[in-house]
Amino acid sequence: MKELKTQYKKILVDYIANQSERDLYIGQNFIRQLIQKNIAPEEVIHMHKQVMEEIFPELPAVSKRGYDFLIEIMVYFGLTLKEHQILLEQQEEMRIEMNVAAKIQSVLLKTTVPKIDGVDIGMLSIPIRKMNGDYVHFLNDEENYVGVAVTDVVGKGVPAALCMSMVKYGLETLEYAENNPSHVLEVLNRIIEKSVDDSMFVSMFYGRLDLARSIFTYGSAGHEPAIYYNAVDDAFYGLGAKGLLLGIMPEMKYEQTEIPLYEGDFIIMLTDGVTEFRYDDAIDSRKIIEQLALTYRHLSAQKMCEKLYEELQKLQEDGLDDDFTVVILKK
Amino acid sequence: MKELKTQYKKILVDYIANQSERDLYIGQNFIRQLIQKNIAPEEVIHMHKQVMEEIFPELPAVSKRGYDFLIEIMVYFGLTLKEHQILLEQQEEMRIEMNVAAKIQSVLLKTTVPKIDGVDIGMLSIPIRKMNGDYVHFLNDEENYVGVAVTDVVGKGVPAALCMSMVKYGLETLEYAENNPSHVLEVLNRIIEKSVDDSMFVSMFYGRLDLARSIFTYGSAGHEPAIYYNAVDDAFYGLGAKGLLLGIMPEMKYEQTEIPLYEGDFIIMLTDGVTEFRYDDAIDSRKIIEQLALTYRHLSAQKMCEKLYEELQKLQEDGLDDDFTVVILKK
Amino acid sequence: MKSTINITTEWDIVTAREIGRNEAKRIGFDTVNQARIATVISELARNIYLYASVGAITIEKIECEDKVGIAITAIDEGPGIEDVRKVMQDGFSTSGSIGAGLPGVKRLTDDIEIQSQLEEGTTVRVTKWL
Amino acid sequence: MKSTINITTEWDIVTAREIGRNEAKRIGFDTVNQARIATVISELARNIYLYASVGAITIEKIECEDKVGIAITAIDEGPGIEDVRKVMQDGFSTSGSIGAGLPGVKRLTDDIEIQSQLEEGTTVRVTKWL
Ligand SMILES: [Mn+2]
Ligand SMILES: [Mn+2]
Ligand SMILES: [Mn+2]
Ligand SMILES: [Mn+2]
Repeated sequence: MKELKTQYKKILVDYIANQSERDLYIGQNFIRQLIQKNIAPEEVIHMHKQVMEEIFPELPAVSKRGYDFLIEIMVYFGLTLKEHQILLEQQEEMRIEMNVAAKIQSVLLKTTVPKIDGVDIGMLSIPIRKMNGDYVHFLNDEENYVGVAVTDVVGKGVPAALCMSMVKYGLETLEYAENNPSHVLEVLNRIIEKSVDDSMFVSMFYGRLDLARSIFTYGSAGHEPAIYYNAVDDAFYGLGAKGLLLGIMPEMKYEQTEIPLYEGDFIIMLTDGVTEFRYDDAIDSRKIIEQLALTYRHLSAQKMCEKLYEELQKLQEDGLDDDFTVVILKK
Repeated sequence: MKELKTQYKKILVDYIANQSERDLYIGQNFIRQLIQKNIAPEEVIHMHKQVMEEIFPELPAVSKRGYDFLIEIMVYFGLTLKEHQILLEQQEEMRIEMNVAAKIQSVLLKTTVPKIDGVDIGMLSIPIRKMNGDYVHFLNDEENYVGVAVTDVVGKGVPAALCMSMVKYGLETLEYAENNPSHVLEVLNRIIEKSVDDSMFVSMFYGRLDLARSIFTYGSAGHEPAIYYNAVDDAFYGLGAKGLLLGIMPEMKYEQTEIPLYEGDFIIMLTDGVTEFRYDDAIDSRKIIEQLALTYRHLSAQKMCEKLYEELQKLQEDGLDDDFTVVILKK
Repeated sequence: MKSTINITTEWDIVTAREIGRNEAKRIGFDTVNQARIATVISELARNIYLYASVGAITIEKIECEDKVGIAITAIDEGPGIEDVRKVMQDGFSTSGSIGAGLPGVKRLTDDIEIQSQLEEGTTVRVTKWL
Repeated sequence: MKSTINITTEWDIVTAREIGRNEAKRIGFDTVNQARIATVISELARNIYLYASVGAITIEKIECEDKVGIAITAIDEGPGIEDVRKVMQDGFSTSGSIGAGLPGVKRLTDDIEIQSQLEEGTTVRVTKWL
């Protein structure tokens, strides 16, 4: 502390003599170091008073008393600053905790893409932050059906990640891949409405492919419409539905629709992180995705997903700002 | 700000005239209010300077320059205080997030106690904080076997709670209740070692009751030994094992032991939160639990759990300081 | 020397501060630490004044081996603190209740001990070494 | 009036501060806010000095309807900021890199705009109204 006082005195004496900007600059740099050393403001005022008394012995009593008063009241600023130090440490701890949590979460929510004869499935899910707010779940019974749920939680952070564990848990209780999409959405809606916070909603697209009949049945709970390419028409169609997000109303009914899939057809299921990129307001982002899909449709479903991500990332000016998830099902 | 200056002037003038403790007390109360209004320390010094100039027109130039210097350097204290304000808001947000997370977690980790002919099972798990770091899981196939895992995660907060989701996930992949305890512990150990942070460990006691033969087989991974009451001997035995905590070494082997259960026997599985209470250093806490169990053994397993909790809570001076979990299996 | 000041009016808080500051000065604390000790007394005494009807502050010089310091004890028969651990957590707003200001008191001293029983009262003892 | 100061040495930082403080005074900012404006210039200029080889600070009076204020623009050809969002988060330690001090700059001003391109440079423009 004595050394600091000597330093302070030197700077203050220079300033009082010249009042130069240089001395103020040096003074600020010095105080920044003091703050890093956790020196409290009341200590700085005390130091200031002592230095003033040394360099100016005729300092009036009024001034001295003024400094004493300042020291006294600055104690409360000092207290707040100390609290700040502690909060910073806590924040750092939490950051470490979050890293661990994210790692566990990523294991818990790992998706395995099923390999099935006669249908090619690809998937890519890129989180924007540490924890992914999108989640893809496959239900399959090897022979007859394959079900795919693409979900996006509205909200972020730990609760959102845990909400996804809830979704996974709900889908697992369903067990069988032959469940109707409307049934799946209704069950999930009830689970989420009941057990998750009121502020937490999930959008879900659920599709089920009947492998023998090659019929795709789908339903949607407020989710971004899927993109369906019909090879015979050489045209794209949106697969949406009017259903509300999961978790809003306990007794929602969800509709389902069937489409037949033929050779060369494919379906792109995605989250809004894929379509909500800023590029050119005049051009519909879904049109761009369709264009890209056409360009790369000769590739495997997995490669198509990767190309889509790559190309869309290039179009993004400031990088993605939502979780990006795409699932492609190719006949 | 002008009103504040008038106030400040009044207090400061009084202090300079009398230097009484009363004025310092009033000054501190005043500054506390200023801090709540987010007034920065540089503003306080500025106010102080202005007041000094007003009440003492002959204030030397040296003093004035000293104040200017103080204002300049106090800007950095002010900055830190503003950052503090923001951190406090963030902390508040996180607290809300944690409440939501805890609620979801408690749904995800809900345990249902199976009802089985010929054996009475009771369970109680009381978390000390929002998220429970203990977890109980039952595996049962209705007819032949019932398995019970009692686990305690070393660590706290969100990662610990997520780690428990991991344990649940691992136990669910095992599916069948007839698995050997040593096998269960080995599988869980591998899952946790691989997918959870290095700093996260779990202790687990796993017991399996063969319903037809009435044989209880158990193994332990660094867990608090269970308490086994043998009615014929009218004596208690500890059921422990040497196994390391789950998550330390990838290829650990766990041993298992068999004991026959007869009419009147019971087994108390617990976490260290039950035994680690401070009461009287001379008396072993497990002895107290045994004593209580004897007193209440005429009750159902569930009632015994509740009585144990009630009585042990009374013995605790400062309340519990760990999650409290007890599972009782009565023949 | 050991002084005990009953806290019933706001002026008793001022008296306790004054006695504490003088004792701190005698022990050899500098201006800044005198101010901090007065602040600690203020916070403890205000808790008594605002939230407990009966209570007192005791100020004493303490010595331990080659160290000297000051100990301040606040005893009240107020409502008590339900969760001492929670009250001591930083960032928690405890204003408007008996535990208000205790995290600050902790930060200004070297050691703090709190005993509290609901509806019976609270004892807080802090020490600060020279 | 619009002044531009190239920042190559530490003394250029001082010059920029001085010009900024004088301009702030002319516009009518009080002592405290003059100090804050000098601090903002300091932080921006130090970033240029420490992490970018070429850069300048521009100071100008701004007027908008019936308001007056000061705008400070820092342009450099330094390494750029990888993640502007992260740099602006409070509580994150960004010391030792180009974004250091930006959260502080934000708190001392009314508005901040940051444009940055990796390996091309960064432009920060802040405004403060009287
Ligand atoms: Mn989302
Ligand atoms: Mn999204
Ligand atoms: Mn634990
Ligand atoms: Mn424990």
